[in-house]
Amino acid sequence: MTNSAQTIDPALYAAVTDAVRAEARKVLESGAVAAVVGWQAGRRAGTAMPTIVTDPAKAADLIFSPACVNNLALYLTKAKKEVRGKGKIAIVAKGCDLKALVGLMGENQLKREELHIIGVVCAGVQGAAADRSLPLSEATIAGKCRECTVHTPENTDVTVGTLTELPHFTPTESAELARLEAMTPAERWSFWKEHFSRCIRCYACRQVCPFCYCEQCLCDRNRPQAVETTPRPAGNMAWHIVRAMHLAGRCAGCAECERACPMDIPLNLLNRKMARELKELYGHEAGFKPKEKGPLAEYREDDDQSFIK
Amino acid sequence: MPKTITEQNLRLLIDTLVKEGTRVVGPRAAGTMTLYEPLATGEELHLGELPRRSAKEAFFPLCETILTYEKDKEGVKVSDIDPARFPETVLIGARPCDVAAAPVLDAVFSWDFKDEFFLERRRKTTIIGLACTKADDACFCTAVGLSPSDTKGSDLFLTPLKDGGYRCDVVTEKGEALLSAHAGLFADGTGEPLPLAEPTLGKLDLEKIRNWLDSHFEDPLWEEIAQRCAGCGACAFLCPACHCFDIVDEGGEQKGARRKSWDACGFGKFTGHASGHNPRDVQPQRYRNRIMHKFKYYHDKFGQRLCTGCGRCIRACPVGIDIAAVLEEINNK
Amino acid sequence: MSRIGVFVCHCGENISRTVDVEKVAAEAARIPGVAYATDYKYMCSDPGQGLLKKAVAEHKLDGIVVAACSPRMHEKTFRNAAKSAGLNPFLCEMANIREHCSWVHEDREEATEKASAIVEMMVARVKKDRKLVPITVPVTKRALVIGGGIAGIQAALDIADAGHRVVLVEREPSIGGHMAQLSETFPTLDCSQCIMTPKMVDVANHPNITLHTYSEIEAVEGYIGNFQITVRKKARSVIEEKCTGCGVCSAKCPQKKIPNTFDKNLGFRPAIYVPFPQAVPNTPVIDREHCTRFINGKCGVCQKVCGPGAIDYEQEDRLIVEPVGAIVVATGFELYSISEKPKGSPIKGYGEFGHGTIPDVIDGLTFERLASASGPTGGKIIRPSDGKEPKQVVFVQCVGSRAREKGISYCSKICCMYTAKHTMLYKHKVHDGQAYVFFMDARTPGKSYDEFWRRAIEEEEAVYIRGMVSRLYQKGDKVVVMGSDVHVGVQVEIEADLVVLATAVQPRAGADTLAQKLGISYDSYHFYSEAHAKLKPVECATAGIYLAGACQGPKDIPDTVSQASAAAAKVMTLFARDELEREPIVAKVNERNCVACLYCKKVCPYGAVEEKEIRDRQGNLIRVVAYVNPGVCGGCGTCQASCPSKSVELDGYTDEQIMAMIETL
Amino acid sequence: MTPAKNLLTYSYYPGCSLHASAKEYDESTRGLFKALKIGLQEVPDWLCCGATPAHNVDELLSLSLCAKNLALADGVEGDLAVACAACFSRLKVTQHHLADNDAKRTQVEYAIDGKVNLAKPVKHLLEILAKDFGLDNLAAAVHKPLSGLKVACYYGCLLTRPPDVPQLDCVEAPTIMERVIAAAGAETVDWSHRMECCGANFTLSRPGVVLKLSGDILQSAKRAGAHCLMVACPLCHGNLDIRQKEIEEATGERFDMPVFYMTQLLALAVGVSPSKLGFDSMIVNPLPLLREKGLV
Amino acid sequence: MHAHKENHDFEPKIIAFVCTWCTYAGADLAGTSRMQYPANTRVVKFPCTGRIDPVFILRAFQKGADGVLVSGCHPGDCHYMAGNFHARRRFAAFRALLDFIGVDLQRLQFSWVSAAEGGKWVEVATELTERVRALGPMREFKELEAEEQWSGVIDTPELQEAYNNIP
Repeated sequence: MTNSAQTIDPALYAAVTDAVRAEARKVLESGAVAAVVGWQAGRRAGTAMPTIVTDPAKAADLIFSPACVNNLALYLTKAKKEVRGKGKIAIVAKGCDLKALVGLMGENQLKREELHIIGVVCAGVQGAAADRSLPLSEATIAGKCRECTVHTPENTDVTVGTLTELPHFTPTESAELARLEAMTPAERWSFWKEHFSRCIRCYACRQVCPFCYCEQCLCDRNRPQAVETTPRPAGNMAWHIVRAMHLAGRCAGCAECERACPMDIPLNLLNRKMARELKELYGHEAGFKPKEKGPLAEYREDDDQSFIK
Repeated sequence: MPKTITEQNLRLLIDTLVKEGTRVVGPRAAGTMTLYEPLATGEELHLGELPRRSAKEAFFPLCETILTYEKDKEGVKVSDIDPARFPETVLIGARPCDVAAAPVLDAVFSWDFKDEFFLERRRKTTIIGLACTKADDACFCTAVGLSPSDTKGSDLFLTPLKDGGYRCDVVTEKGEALLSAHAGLFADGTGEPLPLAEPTLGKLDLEKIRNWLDSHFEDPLWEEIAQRCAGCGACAFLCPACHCFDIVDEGGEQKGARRKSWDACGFGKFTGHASGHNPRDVQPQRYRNRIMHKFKYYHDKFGQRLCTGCGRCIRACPVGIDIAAVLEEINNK
Repeated sequence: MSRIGVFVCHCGENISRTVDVEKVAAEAARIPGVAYATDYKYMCSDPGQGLLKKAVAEHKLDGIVVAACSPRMHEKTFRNAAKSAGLNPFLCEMANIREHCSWVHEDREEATEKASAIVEMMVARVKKDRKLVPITVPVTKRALVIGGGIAGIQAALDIADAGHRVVLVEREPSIGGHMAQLSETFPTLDCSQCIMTPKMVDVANHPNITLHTYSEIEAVEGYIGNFQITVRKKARSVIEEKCTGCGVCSAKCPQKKIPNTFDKNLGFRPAIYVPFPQAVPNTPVIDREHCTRFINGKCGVCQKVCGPGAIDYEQEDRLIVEPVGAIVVATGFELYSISEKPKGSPIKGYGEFGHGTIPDVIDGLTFERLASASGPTGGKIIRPSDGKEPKQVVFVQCVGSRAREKGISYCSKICCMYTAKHTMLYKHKVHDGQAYVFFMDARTPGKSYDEFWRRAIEEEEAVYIRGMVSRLYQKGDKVVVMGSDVHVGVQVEIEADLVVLATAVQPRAGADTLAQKLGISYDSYHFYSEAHAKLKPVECATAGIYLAGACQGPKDIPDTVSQASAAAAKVMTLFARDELEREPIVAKVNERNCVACLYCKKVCPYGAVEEKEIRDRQGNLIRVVAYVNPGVCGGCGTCQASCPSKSVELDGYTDEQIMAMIETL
Repeated sequence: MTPAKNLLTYSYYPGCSLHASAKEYDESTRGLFKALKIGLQEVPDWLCCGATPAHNVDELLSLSLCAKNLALADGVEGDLAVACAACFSRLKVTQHHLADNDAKRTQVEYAIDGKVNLAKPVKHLLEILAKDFGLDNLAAAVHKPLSGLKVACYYGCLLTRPPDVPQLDCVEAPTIMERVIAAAGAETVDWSHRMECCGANFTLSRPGVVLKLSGDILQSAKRAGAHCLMVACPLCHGNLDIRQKEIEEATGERFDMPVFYMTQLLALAVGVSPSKLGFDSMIVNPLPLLREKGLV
Repeated sequence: MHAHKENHDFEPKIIAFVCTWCTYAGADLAGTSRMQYPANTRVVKFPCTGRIDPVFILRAFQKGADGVLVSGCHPGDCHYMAGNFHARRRFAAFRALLDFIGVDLQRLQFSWVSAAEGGKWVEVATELTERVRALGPMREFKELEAEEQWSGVIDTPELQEAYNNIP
């Protein structure tokens, strides 16, 4: 059932765009920051891509639209040395992106004072297979946005945009999670086996992840080889298990891995599962405050050990 | 004489080939997408959309074993893979943008070193191309000198007809042989073809682009475009023309295999030296190499370009890098 | 190709009974990289070890697997043998085919097969072993002792007597601690000050001891053998070097009505004072909070009367940096106060005892001052409210202690004994007085302790009532004690003249802050944690730091002195060598790959991980990486398992070694 | 700042005593709250809380009685105001007990055939006055300060105990009553027996015990110089007021110590007519004292 | 207990990752006490459970383990104070992940075995061996190991044999 009331008004994004441009121009002109990381329109209609603006005149290129899917926190990690070298940086961040920034601060990768965060109020972004010519609706909105709790980012330097009442969206991801959990282990195994067999090890999932900032990925090592690098089913399975484990307790849920995957592997299900597990076990939720320690770097003497004989 | 084949007979052709022991690879529904995969029956042929991965896999596998080894007290026993065991393959329903890459790749694999792994598979593959009637905003084959009905690389070429079925043109002798072996499934005639796809990007002056590249190894453009590049291999792995590969030994001290698998110039470690030095240290340098290789170096050496305008890299790029836009920008300089 | 030697031990018949050792050796010989394999009846015997050494030379072995008993048994033996054969000892591994195989399986075929598999696994490991060299850390042979109570004094004297320099830091103006406040000590009733003050003088006169009183630890850096400590010497307003300790200043000070904290506020002292007559050093200090000069500038008597001109009103705190190699923490205890509910404390307080508002309800230490011959009353037992001699005194044990509902669940250990002592001291001074004791249990383990307690009851006529006190309230000039006698099953009400509460022993306020500076751990009550409850009772988990006395848990004097001497012995052991040598099983950071997410630092139980800045030759910061201090690393490897990029690696247990073992499955 | 009309509204559980022997507690509570413009709506169809015998006899019954009352109170707006210390204690204990005992909770919910609301805040009047309404507001509402009246505030056993349950004030040395009545201008005395038991449980079975316990309380208050006692519990009131004569006979000491409910004194201070405060139903006649202090 | 060799169709491979201070010593104690248990377990010694990387567990399954045992000191007994506490969380998370991937958790056992618990070591090792024996071989990872991407498949006898050799 779709009608006009159940779409998100594009005007919301237009207003944010104007405000982002003004703020970007302001901080660049004043010299408060050396660069602004934001989004600009792509060649194709209804697409956008990350951009790094250093010239105040180029601030007008910045946009915010449902196509601004990228988590720009990526550009502030050590993986992107070129960007970090520019100086103090302003970043345009959706609520979900902000959680990654917070996580990176907790992991000693970013300092709050080195950032100027331009928070954008976000009603959602488009899903992978969405018809880009349509406004956001049940049919086109991304899975993660259906269950978003951070439409308005907090603890930013400035937050632009006003949230209007949003349509209710069916949560697809938690439904899928529940479906998988209801399966037998054997069924789950074949589910993942099918997906992982398609993996081509392009590492888009790793490269877009704000938390995969390691200089040397464990999985690229060969002495010893922890994970086979060739895209055979065995190595693929190991890679995705190791990836999910390494993100457990750190992943802030931006779902970029899943979006970036050219093979449509539902990677965020793994991340969500781990996040939920850690929340249930240790009350931890990633991305809300820069914690000194993550759930797997701390412990309580009375932690659950019902699984240990 | 022109031939036609009905939809039903096309599928019957697949069934027949499979029964004969031929590996038939064609577009097949795979989860949320279409992929070139071995077909078990003609029913599985799924021609509705461009497969997510290119057809190069049919002769340039994602990963293949090139030798296996086992060690005992006497020494290491190495077993080579005999290319003679590669299966006879018919690649069916492949788009012109995929098929056109095959002869381009032949050049590099048969240049100073003859790569028998590639060449033997190519020899054993018969390609039935399929004209394209649908394009999206990422398609740009016409801009790089190809067309939705280009038969380059095909052995047989199918053109969808208005009233269903396909016209089948013979392009090579290999194609002729396949057709005559199954002549009963084809009929004489031409039929009225469906209108061809019309990619929107205008024609590019590839020679101008090459010249610009020649003189702009250092240019701010590279950083401007590629500072956003995340350094994954999605573009290269989906590209019909990218052909870099890596060779690794996997397994333990006792036994294991040497394997060859796709590699991508976007990876940070792609040019990593054992010393730790990396001549392409940052992403813009890597992206520059990608463009240079496709539109200059390869052309300089082999007179061909490593891009068929399939648009896969544009669709798949997680950070929205659009090679067509890059070419357009250079073209307009 | 490696050249591994495999030596399969029969262990008499212990192994060979169930394992076909010849077959195991033969199979081992077939493993690629094994250059020599043999079996022998007793590998650990001299001839066995000789065989091994000979084989190393003859076959140019570069790794050894001894398939025998548990490495816990003989790893040292064989590594030493390997060492004497010229091989790095860490290239020798043991395959445990006895405890883990021949002794637990009876089927010969199965056991043999398993033994071969174990050998294969260890051969794989040895191939990935690296030569390791024991780590040496230079040792500064100078100790810091924090706290000048009996524990600190004892530790300092022991270390100093052994010929090492000691820096003793005390927060108060004088050393002596609680023991200087006590009247007589159980179970011998000898005078506390009589046995304490000579030790204090020894400290003052010891050429190896540098004493900093009225000082606190400001900062601690470094690690075992190499600490840098900063001491804050608080402004005393008296120049120590000039002061002769004549005492004229105190005598002439016009401000004389300041409650004397040393005497538990029972008496008064002037603004310039030494806490007690036998103080060490005998140098006064000006209590700036109460001194008229500091309040309104309208005095200066002490400066005028001071002959040597030792008074310095302008004196400021000084920071002194001392390099030391070991630290003894002896910060002692304080008594739980019922006077108010401590803020933020889990302790709920004693509202039913009037929250300290009843003047004739005092704690044990106050009673000590009352009973002390050098105390404010000259040893006469009188009550604080009206100075009358109390004829009925009620002692209440376990106030705060063993009271989960009040937030403290532990036993304070010393109260049973000192309460028994109090009843005696009381009876000795007030012959017609009656002492009552409310107690839960009498805990008197210790030499002559139970006898002492029995004496309090049987000879000194203390009435022990087993039960708790529910309420204390003032009724006229009496304090009514409402309690229960659980033996008889009745409620008891006593109208007492004085009530003495044996309040809980707690760590000193600020114990947590000091622990954080030292990097040592503490429990929920802020008692310092020893490294192992049984086997390392004086060591902290942080290497080079040792514990003495009640800062680690409630203790009486003999236990405190024993622990202090033990801590001193540990320090001397450390100082016995010029360099500290330790097993090289420590973590190392691959600085090239480390991205400084510092997960290693977060999980390290030893605080061995630091941030290290990598700079270019111009001094520009290039990047920050983690650094594991090999002197501090305990070798657990938790860092490596937590490191996402495996940029930190535990020597002796590298991923390569482990993976190679798994490969053999 | 005077709260606007209906700023505070409570559901109200009077309990059996307040409908019988402690009618004046009920009347003065309503009078006081009306004067302070605090809404009070009685829980319809409430049951006995079971105090004090039920929990000694049948735990399930005692929990179920209170659970049922909590369920009934759920239907009435506002936190649940309770006057009687015993009712307050039972309701709090029930919530506390069921909160971490799912099995028991299931049993109880089966027994009352409904859900029990463990989240509904149960508040004693003291809490409402001291915390919700505020002592400053209370002081501002006083027309007739109780100047010169020396009051011994008597808590009894139940207001603050058991530890962790009522969370009203410090368990063993509370001051909430003193603070509340001081806001009305009275003087309070420091005395020893504020928290001692009056013997309520034995009031019928072993009156001798009551005479001793309540006698100690009266003596202590007298010793401290109090003119009167102030209580928050109908059972304590019963022992201290009704049995005062008997105690005097037993001890031979004359007390003449009126025993007020806290709300009586407060209502008097905020200007409620003395005729509506049930002073005539008290055994120890308070009027001479009140007259002497110029309060009536 | 296992005085006679029983004839089993399938002998599972069990790998045990243990800490040196508690469980390794506990297993030693089982030996010195001459307790008997199935011979399927291979012990890999670590300084502490804190050192045990979940990757090792994964790797063990990949390399042919049918069951994996991870065992260390009881909480509070860690020689390194807190290694086992960290390990406990790490394994709780990893276990949940494996379960979600579809690995049968009956093949993965965690335990605390102290240096004094030789009997418990025997019990744990026996129980896991018998349980895995009943479950049969860990086919999932073994199959995966032998699988190729379709494009790399050649019908070689070696590969066919490797596949057939999965027990």
